[in-house]
Amino acid sequence: MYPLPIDSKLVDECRARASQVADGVHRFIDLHTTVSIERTVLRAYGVDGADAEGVPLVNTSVDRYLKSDLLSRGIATFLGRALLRGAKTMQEAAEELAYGAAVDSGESGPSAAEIVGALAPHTEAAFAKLDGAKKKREEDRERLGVGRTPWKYVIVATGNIYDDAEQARAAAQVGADIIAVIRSTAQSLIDYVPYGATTEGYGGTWATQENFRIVRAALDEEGARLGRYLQQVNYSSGLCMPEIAYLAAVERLDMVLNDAMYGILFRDINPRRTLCDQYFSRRMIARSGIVINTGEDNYLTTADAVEKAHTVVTSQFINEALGRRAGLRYEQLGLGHAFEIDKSIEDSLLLEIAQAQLVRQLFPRHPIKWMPATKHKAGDIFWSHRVDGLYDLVGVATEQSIELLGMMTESIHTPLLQDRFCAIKGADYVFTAARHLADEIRWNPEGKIVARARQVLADAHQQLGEVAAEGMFSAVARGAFADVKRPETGGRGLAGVVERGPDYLNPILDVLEGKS
Amino acid sequence: MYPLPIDSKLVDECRARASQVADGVHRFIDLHTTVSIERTVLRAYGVDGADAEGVPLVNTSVDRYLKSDLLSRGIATFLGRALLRGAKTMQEAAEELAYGAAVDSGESGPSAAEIVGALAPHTEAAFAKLDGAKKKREEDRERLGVGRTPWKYVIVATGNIYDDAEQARAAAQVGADIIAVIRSTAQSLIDYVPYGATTEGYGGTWATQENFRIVRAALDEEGARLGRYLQQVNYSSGLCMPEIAYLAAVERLDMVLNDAMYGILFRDINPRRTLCDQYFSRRMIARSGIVINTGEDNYLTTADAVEKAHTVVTSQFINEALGRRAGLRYEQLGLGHAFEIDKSIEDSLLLEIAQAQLVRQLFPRHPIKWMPATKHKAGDIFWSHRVDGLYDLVGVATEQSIELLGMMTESIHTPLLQDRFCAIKGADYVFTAARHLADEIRWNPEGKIVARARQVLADAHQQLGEVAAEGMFSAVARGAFADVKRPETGGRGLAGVVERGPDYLNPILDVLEGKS
Amino acid sequence: MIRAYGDRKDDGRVQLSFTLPVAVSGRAKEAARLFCEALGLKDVAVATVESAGSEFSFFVVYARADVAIDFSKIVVPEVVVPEWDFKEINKVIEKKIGRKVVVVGACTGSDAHTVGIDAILNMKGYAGDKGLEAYPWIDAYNLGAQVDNAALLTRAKELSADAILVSQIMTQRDLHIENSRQLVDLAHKQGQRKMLFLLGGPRIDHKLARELGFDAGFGPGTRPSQVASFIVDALIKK
Amino acid sequence: MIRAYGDRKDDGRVQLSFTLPVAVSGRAKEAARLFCEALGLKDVAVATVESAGSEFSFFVVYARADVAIDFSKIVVPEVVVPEWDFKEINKVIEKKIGRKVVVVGACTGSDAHTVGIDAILNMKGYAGDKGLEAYPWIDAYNLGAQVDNAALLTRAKELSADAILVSQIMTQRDLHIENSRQLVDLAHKQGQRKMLFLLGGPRIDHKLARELGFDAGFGPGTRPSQVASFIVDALIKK
Ligand code: B12
Ligand code: B12
Ligand SMILES: Cc1ncc(COP(=O)(O)O)c(C=O)c1O
Ligand SMILES: Cc1ncc(COP(=O)(O)O)c(C=O)c1O
Repeated sequence: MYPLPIDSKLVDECRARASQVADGVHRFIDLHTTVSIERTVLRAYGVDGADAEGVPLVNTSVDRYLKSDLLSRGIATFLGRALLRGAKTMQEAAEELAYGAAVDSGESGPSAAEIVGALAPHTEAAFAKLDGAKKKREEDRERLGVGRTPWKYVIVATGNIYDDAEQARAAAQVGADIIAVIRSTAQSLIDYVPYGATTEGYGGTWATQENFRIVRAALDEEGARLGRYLQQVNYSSGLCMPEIAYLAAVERLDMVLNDAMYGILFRDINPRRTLCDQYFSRRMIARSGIVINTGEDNYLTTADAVEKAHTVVTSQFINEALGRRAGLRYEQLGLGHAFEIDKSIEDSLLLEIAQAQLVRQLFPRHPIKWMPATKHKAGDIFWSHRVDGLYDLVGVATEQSIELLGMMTESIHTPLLQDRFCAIKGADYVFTAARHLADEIRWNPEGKIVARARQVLADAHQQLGEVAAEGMFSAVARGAFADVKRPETGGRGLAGVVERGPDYLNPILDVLEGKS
Repeated sequence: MYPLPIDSKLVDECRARASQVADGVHRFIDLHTTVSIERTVLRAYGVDGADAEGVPLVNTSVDRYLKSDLLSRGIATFLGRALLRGAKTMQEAAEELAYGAAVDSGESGPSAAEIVGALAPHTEAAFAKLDGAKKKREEDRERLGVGRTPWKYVIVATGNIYDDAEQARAAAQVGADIIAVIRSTAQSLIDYVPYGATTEGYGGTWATQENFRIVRAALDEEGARLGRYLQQVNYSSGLCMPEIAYLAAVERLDMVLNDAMYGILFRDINPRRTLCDQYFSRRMIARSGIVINTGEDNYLTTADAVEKAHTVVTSQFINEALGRRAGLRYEQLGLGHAFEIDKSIEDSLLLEIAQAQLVRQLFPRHPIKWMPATKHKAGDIFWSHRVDGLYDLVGVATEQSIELLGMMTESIHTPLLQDRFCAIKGADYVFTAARHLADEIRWNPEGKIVARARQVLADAHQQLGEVAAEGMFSAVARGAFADVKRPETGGRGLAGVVERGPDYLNPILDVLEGKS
Repeated sequence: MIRAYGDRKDDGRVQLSFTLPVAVSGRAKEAARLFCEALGLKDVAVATVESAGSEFSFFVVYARADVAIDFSKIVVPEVVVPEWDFKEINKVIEKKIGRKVVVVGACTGSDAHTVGIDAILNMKGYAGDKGLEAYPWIDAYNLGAQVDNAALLTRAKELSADAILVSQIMTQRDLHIENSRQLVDLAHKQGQRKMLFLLGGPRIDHKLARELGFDAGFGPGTRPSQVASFIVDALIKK
Repeated sequence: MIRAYGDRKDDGRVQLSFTLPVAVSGRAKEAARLFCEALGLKDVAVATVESAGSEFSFFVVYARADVAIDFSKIVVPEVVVPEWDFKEINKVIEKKIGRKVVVVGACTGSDAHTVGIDAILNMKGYAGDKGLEAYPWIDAYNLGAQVDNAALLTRAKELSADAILVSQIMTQRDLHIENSRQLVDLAHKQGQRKMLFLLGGPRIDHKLARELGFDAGFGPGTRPSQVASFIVDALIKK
């Protein structure tokens, strides 16, 4: 790919400004924990199961200590104390926290060092499990190979995990590289992870550990048959972001959509809550080797894709800075963007190319996630399929990494099996026909594409300055992204945010942060 | 459009070699006439009508003089003599030639000068009619405007001229610029032009003067309503090539497919016959202001589009040279080529771009006719529609002039109304989205596209050398084009070729050639 | 009587595509043909059989349908809306109602798709047509997405709204139908059904909205001025 | 029993598109819905109505078909061909027939599409599979396109052909069916039906060819070696 002539000084300044923004966010994050972070700690220690109503044990345990105003010490504190009091397993310890006759006030008893000591072997076991899953994934990927990019990423969304698995196989058989199981509508708003295999979702299928396993097993089997590693995706977002990150890690998912901004802007989740959750989940993801996909593409469904193109780039720089602070390697940062400009605009393709290549170039080591037209799709499936054709072309011509294939029925329904087939076959045609197009093109330095890329970068640079000055929380409240305003203390889940006390204990986080 | 770096010396040499080829062909053409040329002379003089069996009067007249071995003097000789013998109108004169008690042996009687004198006012009237039609077309085009290129060209092929007219209107209403009425299968093999309005064709509709009028009237009316000039196309090819050229001229068609090579290679029409016919028809077309479309695109259906790409360019140079010798302006030379490479080949799009831009660049003033994928279309209409999307993109990115829109049902049936609608809507999207893409791209001088364009040109240069050396008739016999071999004296229609005598008379041709 | 038009009047040509859960084979192709014939189609041409997975065949078919529809008998309830523009609407409210019209809108249930309701309510509007917020004679409240039916009704009461505007985009398993019907039921129960109820979304039409107990339904491409015109006109007529 | 598979097993989802000769309107959309219901489809969702001309509406529809097909009962006559390759075929001819096999092919009637018959007969072949001309033990004559049925039979007689290969690409108004049937009738009349008759083309299948009186039919994607195998096998069995 021949680089667009852009000002590298400006790019450096963008990074510096984004770094300032991330610092600001971390001034909050580093002092807080959340119910979902604490539940993840329990999960990492092997706590599992749900009660008859389907409420997971981790929720019951954590909620009890939240209500008792004790969570500022970290659930690990109480877990350790339960162990020292004689619980034989972590499960038993957690059950005691949940159902024990009295809440452990945390007063008196073992010292912090003793607690840490009691937890130590369990902490080790937790990471052995995590690292084991990572190793298995890496071996499988190595053995079978992941194929050339752009990777063909498709979604399944039947609501029934067994149908999902069957359709995932079929998609793989016709050439899909990556399968994402879309979640049931509004799962992100519920503050627990449902339990077990599920067969009744709306517009998607519940994300549960068992469902992850079912799809992983299907893809492993199919991948072995096809001699090609198949990547699995789900959503680490919403109120259970860190827990899903953990489940994805141990169930060997390959990618998760993980972006606090999506929850804030499109699900009205409280900014503080989900930014804290995001940090912890990204730490987990960093350790597990999973690739995240960010959600900047979504901004262009509510904001105009021409006028607000720079907000995508601004947000990507910030996401990069936040991701780096959570230990993510560049290669794990699948920054999202989209082919979302109104198709009736003259030269829309030029603007799309400018943006796609700019993003590719600004984030060279990142596995960029390229999203198709959605809002401007129409019920005329033939027309929509053609739109996706140009989208695929831009994808291969600008060397995008992860390409979510557009569906000709986007404006109608979640994809049917045949829609996915047509999309994959169509992408294969375009990717093959234009395989080395990227090496052929040099954009006219006086042309519209170069000018547009420069303009978008300049606007992002400017906006990053503003956000750095006011801080991320204020920018989000002002509607800087997606034309949506979200006040710092609004939205769902704020009650689950707790200031860490001076005696806050979280050995899992410590290891993730490399502190122990 | 940024030019491909090709060797202009090579291009000049190609033209010189093509010129040699054309000279060779003219050594034959200039000494011969054909039944269809002579019939056209009669038509130009206003001879019309058909007998009860549908045999046109012009055929009966000419055939009689052919059988009597008198055609070497030109039918005009006998027409003039009939006038001088007292026929009151041309129609009457022609009827006498056809049905008169005896064949006029042409011996004794008026001098050549007297004959020419008798024909003179009729010759003048013939050109008044031709030129009047041209003027009307030009005024209409000027008044309504023809819109920007690539022009969207679609075909109608119902078999019934009234359905054709209705579908032509519908196509225009949704944005078509040009409507071609496809001819009934095998019309090109019959040695007369059918008469009147027709409603029963196979795979197309009979080309008749009345059918031309019906569609012209529909397009005129619809164009006025839409405020856009609508162009009409038919086929001046096959055994009646010159007659159709004449009918197209007086009925104000805007374009005709006119290429002897098509008839030779794909219809097995005798090379001598159709090359003579082509010359006369192009003279007529040159005078009328019609644009021709040549048929090199077809070569790639029987020959491999990668290996034999250069034969298209070779043939275009020759067609240009022949066209120029017939008085066609560059602006009337719609040279044809096609997006016909096997879609499963890696980088096929790069090869297509190379060819499309090369042709555009070699023939800068010509209204290049860009043809869609046909042979490699499939029954999967979604896939095929996507192929047409990339085709449209190459069309606008390389600034083609006349674009025959691809149909997603190409491999299934002649287009349904809805197929045409989808094609036009799809092209509108691509043309709009990529309107100025041509100005943006500079091909990597070290890349595959530039290398391919150079190679194709070099191969054409080489082949032109060969054809110039052996002569066109021999090259065609050897299978130089389309992988089809056609001996000079094989195929249909040779019997209709007649050596011109020393006393050959053709005042119509004389005017067309600017000799009087 | 009208029939499908493919290449000629009344030729009845239709295109289909579908998947059958069997591997590609001659028998699969025959099954596709029989499938179409079972739908009463004639001259079935299976244009392609594609392997959409080891146990799935995808087909594209062209066929002839002998179905004829008596077009003259078709009556469709369509929202009848005066052709007023921004200025006229404000003038009509001023003249004939004499006070600001209050509207409350939301995307209800678990639906988070605000773009549609925003297009109708927010300043910016849709396709150059200003949103209801921009009308000096309208007070527009946009409650956003994921709004409870009960919460919406409560807020409407507080604001003494003239009209409630509901957007439903998610239609999976008829979620939108259940959710919309439930709102109207609740309104009846709470005695709030005298307000105007408008329903909108890509799979909504007037017919469906009326069946669900709304006053009007608005589908894809709706412009804010049409919605405002409808509301004002209906308020005047009441 | 199998049903169409869209998003879930047996959901019966199918896609349709067609045109009705009426201007775009709500009534047109309703006509499209009724049209689909008349085909027995349920849950008809008209995904789009497009103006394909001032008097034409084009529709894309998704709907549910309750059709179930008993797949186990489907029997399709398929050409059974030994899986011989180039070398084997020549060896079999040499061993079991002991003389060159003569085949004559043409694209008949007014059909000028030679690419298909060329793919079978000419040296070059198809998709890497050599054409019959390339077989040392086959004498292949390709008469090209637009060949008269009578001329083809005459030439076959002259050459004492073992097999006649007919290509039919044009199918407009069943031209190919009439023309092919006429050839077989003529062969019967002239006592030439003892030769093998093979029919091929994009809309040909074995079933149709047999109905028309041919020995075998070959559709899209046929490779020359399959055709050679069939001929040789049939000659041996005779
Ligand atoms: C943008 C979008 C999103 C955005 C929404 C952002 C936002 N704040 O609105 C984001 C990315 C957040 C999103 C998320 C999801 N989405 Co979504 N989304 C879309 C998309 C691409 C465009 C919708 C849109 O904005 N259209 C543009 C507006 C202007 O059109 P409109 O809504 O039809 O509105 C017009 C009219 O209908 C009317 N109107 C609408 N409402 C009202 C109300 C009144 C009172 C009136 C008078 C008129 C009116 O006027 C408007 C202007 O003309 C559609 C696909 C598509 N192309 O339609 C999918 C789509 C709607 N989404 C879908 C799904 C499944 C989801 C998810 C559930 C996926 C998941 N599991 O993660 C999530 C969760 C969302 C949830 N719980 O609701 C499906 C729904 C399937 C179905 N039929 O049920 C669709 C169809 C995509 C698909 N093919 O799968 N989505
Ligand atoms: C190439 C082509 C042409 C070329 C033909 C060149 C030539 N010398 O063959 C040219 C440009 C000349 C042409 C002209 C016309 N064509 Co044409 N053409 C095509 C096209 C694009 C491809 C056909 C092809 O070559 N396929 C590739 C070969 C390898 O596939 P195949 O023929 O199916 O052959 C395989 C099998 O079927 C089988 N097979 C075939 N024959 C036989 C025989 C035997 C014995 C066996 C065993 C096997 C066998 O084996 C082959 C290899 O696997 C098709 C559209 C399409 N994509 O199919 C239209 C198409 C066939 N043409 C069409 C038409 C209408 C015409 C014209 C009449 C248009 C006009 N009015 O001007 C003319 C006139 C031709 C005529 N009278 O026949 C229509 C036919 C509509 C219909 N269903 O009847 C089509 C479908 C295009 C369309 N959508 O309108 N055409
Ligand atoms: C970044 C991101 N996160 C999450 C989601 C999914 O939403 P939910 O969390 O509601 O399942 C999306 C949907 O596209 C997304 O883009
Ligand atoms: C150059 C040319 N002439 C003529 C024709 C039409 O054939 P016919 O003359 O048989 O009608 C075509 C068909 O594509 C063509 O390309």
